[in-house]
Amino acid sequence: MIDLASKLENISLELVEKNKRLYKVVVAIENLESLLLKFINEFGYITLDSMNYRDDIEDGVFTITYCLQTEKRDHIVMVQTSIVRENATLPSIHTIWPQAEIMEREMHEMLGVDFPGHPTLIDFALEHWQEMPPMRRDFDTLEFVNSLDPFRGQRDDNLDVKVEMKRLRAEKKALKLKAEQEENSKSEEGQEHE
Amino acid sequence: MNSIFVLINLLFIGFFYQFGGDLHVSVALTKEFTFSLVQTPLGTFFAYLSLVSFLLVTIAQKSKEVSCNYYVLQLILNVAMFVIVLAGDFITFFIGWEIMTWSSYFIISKSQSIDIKSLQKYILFSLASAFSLIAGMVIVYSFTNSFDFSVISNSFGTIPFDMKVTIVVLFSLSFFTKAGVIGLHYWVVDTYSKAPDLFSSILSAVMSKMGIYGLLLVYGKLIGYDELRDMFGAVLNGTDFGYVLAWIGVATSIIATFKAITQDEVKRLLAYSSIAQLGYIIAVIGLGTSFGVAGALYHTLLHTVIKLLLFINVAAIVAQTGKNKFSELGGLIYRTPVSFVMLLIGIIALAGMPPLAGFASKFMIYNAAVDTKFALILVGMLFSGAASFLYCYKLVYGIYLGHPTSKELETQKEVPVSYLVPQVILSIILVALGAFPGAFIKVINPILKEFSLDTIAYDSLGIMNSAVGSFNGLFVMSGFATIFVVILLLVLRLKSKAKNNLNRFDISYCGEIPTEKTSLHYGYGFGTELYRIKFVNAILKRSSSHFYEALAIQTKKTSGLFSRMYYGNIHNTMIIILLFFSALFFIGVN
Amino acid sequence: MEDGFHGSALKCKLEESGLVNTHAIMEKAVRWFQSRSIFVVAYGTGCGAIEMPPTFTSRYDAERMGVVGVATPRQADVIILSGYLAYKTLRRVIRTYEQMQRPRYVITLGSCPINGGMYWDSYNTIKKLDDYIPVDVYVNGCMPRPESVIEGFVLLQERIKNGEEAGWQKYDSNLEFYKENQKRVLGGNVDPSYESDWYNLGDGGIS
Amino acid sequence: MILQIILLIMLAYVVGFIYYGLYRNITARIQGRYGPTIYQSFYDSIKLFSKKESASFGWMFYLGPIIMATGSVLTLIFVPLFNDSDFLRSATSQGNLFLLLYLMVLGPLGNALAVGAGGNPFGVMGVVRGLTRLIGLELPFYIAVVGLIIAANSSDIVHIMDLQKTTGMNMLVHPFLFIAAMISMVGFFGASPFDIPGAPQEVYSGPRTEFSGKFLALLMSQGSIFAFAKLVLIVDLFLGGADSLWMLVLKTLAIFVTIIFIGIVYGRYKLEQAVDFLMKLPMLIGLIGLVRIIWFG
Repeated sequence: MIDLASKLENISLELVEKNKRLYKVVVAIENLESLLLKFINEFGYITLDSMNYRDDIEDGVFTITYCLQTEKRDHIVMVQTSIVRENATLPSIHTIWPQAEIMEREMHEMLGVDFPGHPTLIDFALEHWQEMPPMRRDFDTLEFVNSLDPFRGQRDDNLDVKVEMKRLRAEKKALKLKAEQEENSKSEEGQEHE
Repeated sequence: MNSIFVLINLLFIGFFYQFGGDLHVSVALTKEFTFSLVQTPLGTFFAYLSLVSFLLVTIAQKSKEVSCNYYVLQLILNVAMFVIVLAGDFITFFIGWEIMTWSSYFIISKSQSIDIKSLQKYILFSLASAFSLIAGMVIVYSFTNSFDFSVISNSFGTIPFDMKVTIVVLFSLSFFTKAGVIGLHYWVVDTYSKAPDLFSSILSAVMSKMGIYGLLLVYGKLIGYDELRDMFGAVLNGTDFGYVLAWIGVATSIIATFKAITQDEVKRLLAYSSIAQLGYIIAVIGLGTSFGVAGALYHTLLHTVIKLLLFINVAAIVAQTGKNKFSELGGLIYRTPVSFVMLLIGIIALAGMPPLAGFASKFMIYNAAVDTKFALILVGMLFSGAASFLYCYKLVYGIYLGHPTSKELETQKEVPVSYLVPQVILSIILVALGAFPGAFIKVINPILKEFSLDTIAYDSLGIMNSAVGSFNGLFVMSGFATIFVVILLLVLRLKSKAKNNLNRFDISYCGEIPTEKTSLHYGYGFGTELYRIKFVNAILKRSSSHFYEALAIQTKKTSGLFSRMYYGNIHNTMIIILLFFSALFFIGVN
Repeated sequence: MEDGFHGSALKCKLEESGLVNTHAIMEKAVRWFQSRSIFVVAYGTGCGAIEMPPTFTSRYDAERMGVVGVATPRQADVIILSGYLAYKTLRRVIRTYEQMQRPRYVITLGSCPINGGMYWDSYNTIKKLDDYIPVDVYVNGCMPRPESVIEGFVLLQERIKNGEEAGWQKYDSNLEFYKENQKRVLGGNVDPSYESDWYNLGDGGIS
Repeated sequence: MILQIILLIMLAYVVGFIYYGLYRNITARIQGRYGPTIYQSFYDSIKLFSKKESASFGWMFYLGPIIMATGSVLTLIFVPLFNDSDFLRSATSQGNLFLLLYLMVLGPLGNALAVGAGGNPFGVMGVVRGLTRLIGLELPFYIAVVGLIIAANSSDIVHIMDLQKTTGMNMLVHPFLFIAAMISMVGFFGASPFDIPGAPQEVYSGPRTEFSGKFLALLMSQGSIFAFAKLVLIVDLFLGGADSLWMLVLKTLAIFVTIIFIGIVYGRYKLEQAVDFLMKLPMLIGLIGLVRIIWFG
């Protein structure tokens, strides 16, 4: 197993060993590309599994995670970096991994991240999307949906669920009480007979 | 200017019609050689064929400005062909042949798209055919001491057998080259496709028929089919000679048909199809039965008419749009409807579909194959006929149907009238001959008499008779028209109204919306399926060009050998010459 | 074509005689034939697509009621929409629907076309299909079994037989409404519907 | 004669449609289904005729199906129906077998023009597949027909039918030719494994892609008429014609059911596979029969 800690001290990053096979590296955006290249060339993490993104609206950043794997699929490293949300841009890595092209396309569409030098930043899953990118957390999906395509109106025999529940519970209670009273009255009668 | 030459052509035809009868001119050039024109039924038929074709093409040339000397050359060519088909002896024939070669050479060299390589091809093959022709002439003369056709045909039997064979082979080679039999067709395609657009029609329709005329002349009149039967044995009900020739013709037509389907250039496709159609003629020309000759003559006529029509039509389109590839054309049907209908009539006749004339000639050819029991030949001809539907459809689809492949095609006007007039005339001929196929039998019978073959029975205009069956063209035509009209009326009567003339992008395209950028025209990929079929691919990937290139290289080497003799020192040359002459001397002595 | 011809000739004769109202009879007969032969173009949107193969093949043989699948919308009478529709899909569906020839009907499977189903708050799917194209028969359930799909077909056949007002007539009568909704949800990029001039009037033309 | 022709057309229309209903039924039963009623094709065609509208892309598109219908009706007229009866014989005697061979291709070519005018690339692909398949498909059929013509030394169908009275059915006299012809008949009826042109999984129902309403109905009707004509032709050429209507129906049904049973059990060939196959085995069988006729007949 490669001893990452010793090899990477010259780059400013924090290294977390989740377990023997899974590492997590948090790196600044400036050192990202060099680090990725280092991982490919020196440590043999040749495959890009996925690019995952998270919207940390509290810190005002997007957190992007590149999952790399070795050739034998036995070691995984998660290279994590974060960028500011306002007109966020990431370096495009489709030159390193061709499969990154479509992942970046998706991220551009869903998160609004810009990739300078990316060949095809066109529509991915949505068509003619005018609004804010839908995966941002400040995008109010419910409001958007209701404004675009409001709910179907109620049926005429529609009933309010809460009221109905209350009513049903009350009825049950009443029945219970009745039953108990009858019980009591029976027992009393029995006692009288004795 | 154009009108002048149209007038000249008209006068030419008029004079020939007036003073034709039995023309017999004979001018003594020397005491040996005479220049003689003798009018025979065969010659008259071909003469009218070429004269009318030239007239129509000259009419079509009105809206396409060509220089005066072009017209003059064309006129010279016209006269040359006239001389060829009416020649009474080989000298006249050969003079006409040479004039034809050279004048056509100069006309072709006037084209913009021509390159030196194809010009060289053309002239080399023409010269080769001329040389083999003159060799045959000389051999014949050496035995019969005359160039006169009548004398030769009488005294041909006296020639020894091997010389007969040599003569037949030499003449056949010469005329096959002109007609473009497969293997000798190397010059045809380039020349047809690169010649001036309207002159291609002359090349395909008339000049190739000169080869057919030569074959008929040699086989039918000079040698005689009975003589051929005696020379070579008989197989089934036909002659060996006819059988070999039939296989040559069938191979030509099948190979050329498949080559035609895969062409992308319009005129190349037409060139290959013309080779294929001539293959039909050559297949039956050697059978020596009256139906063989009749079918050959009928197909000659129809192929002339059809190819004139198609080439003029294509020339008009090329002149109008400036494009000559199927991958660049398309969707012109609603811009140039008249041309579309003309081309449609042309290809229906070319495919040999019944209501039009094309079927009659095919029917005669098939019958010729049937009553000689050449079954495989017949199968081959039917097969290439079935394959020819593909290039017929490609021709009409690639140009007129489908979608326009470029913006300027969408704003096309109808082609000029001067192009349409000849097309209309020719299509009327096709329809009329389709309704009255028997009309041509009257023309054929005298020619058959001239070949001393028994004539074909003639009932009425509509009926085409043969030994193994007959059909009534008039009935088919009228039946087709009636049923068509009835069904059309029924369909028009129906309640469900047709949403006419939808937007051309409103096609069911899997829910997507095609735009101008979407490539919807299937003109380019058309016919590439054939490459995936093993048998067809085996035909398509072969080409005669390899053979001829190798031949050219060998010729260069040998000539280099000879030249080295002279560039070396003088003594060796002298010694070699001395040895050569001494060798000749000894041969002469013994 | 013979029957068409003879039928119409007979009709004229009877009309002249005025004995019977042949028009109504003809209409009734035609409706019956239409109900007996239904060509379906199955547009597999969402999960319901998997329910269609068993409906049309050996297990639940829909062909025994004259319900046959065809490949192109031109030949089809009915389009089946099986499940939720993303906006991207809706565009294609509208196009396919407008390419079908009248009379034309729509059958939807599942609850998603009714009220969005489990995707009711997705940024990418529609809730109410009948805002955009008229729906004739809803087969609800998530997903409906082939039996219920066939029941939907039977219901549609009944309606055709009785000549009730169908969706395509609604679509023609209030085209404005449908086109407005389509334009709203498709963000102004409504594709050309080649059968109404609505889109040629400026807003949201051929994009 | 006109009356006879109309009668003939209606007969072909009805019988053809019932055969197609039978075809769908038998297919369903073999697949373990119940299948539609035997009149399903009538329902379909009437429904399509009574559609409110049918899309058209201009006059060539409009005329194409009509040309196709004309071609098949004309084919039907030139096929003699019965042995030595003068039913339509005056019309039939105007043509011959070669004419018939070309008439059979006239309709498809006319329809191909309409498909091209429609401008749907899938349709044109279907047409090209059809025409390319024709190269292979016609070959065994032509060989068989040529063999019969050479054997009878006549291209007159009536003459070929009369000969069979003395020699017996051609199907028994020239079995090789019959097999070759039947193999290409399977393709002519669009049955597997030769159903390449209209393959819905590949080319979107091929040449019929753009046809709707009455045009589609017209195509279906002429298809049934044409199918009947082809069946009768096979019966005339190989099964010695028919003396009565029942005999005709019986014989045509036999041929038709055979073709169904051949077609139902096969998958679809690719285009090149189909043509290759047709150029090998069926052609070989046909050639054997042909050689038998020429040199040993």
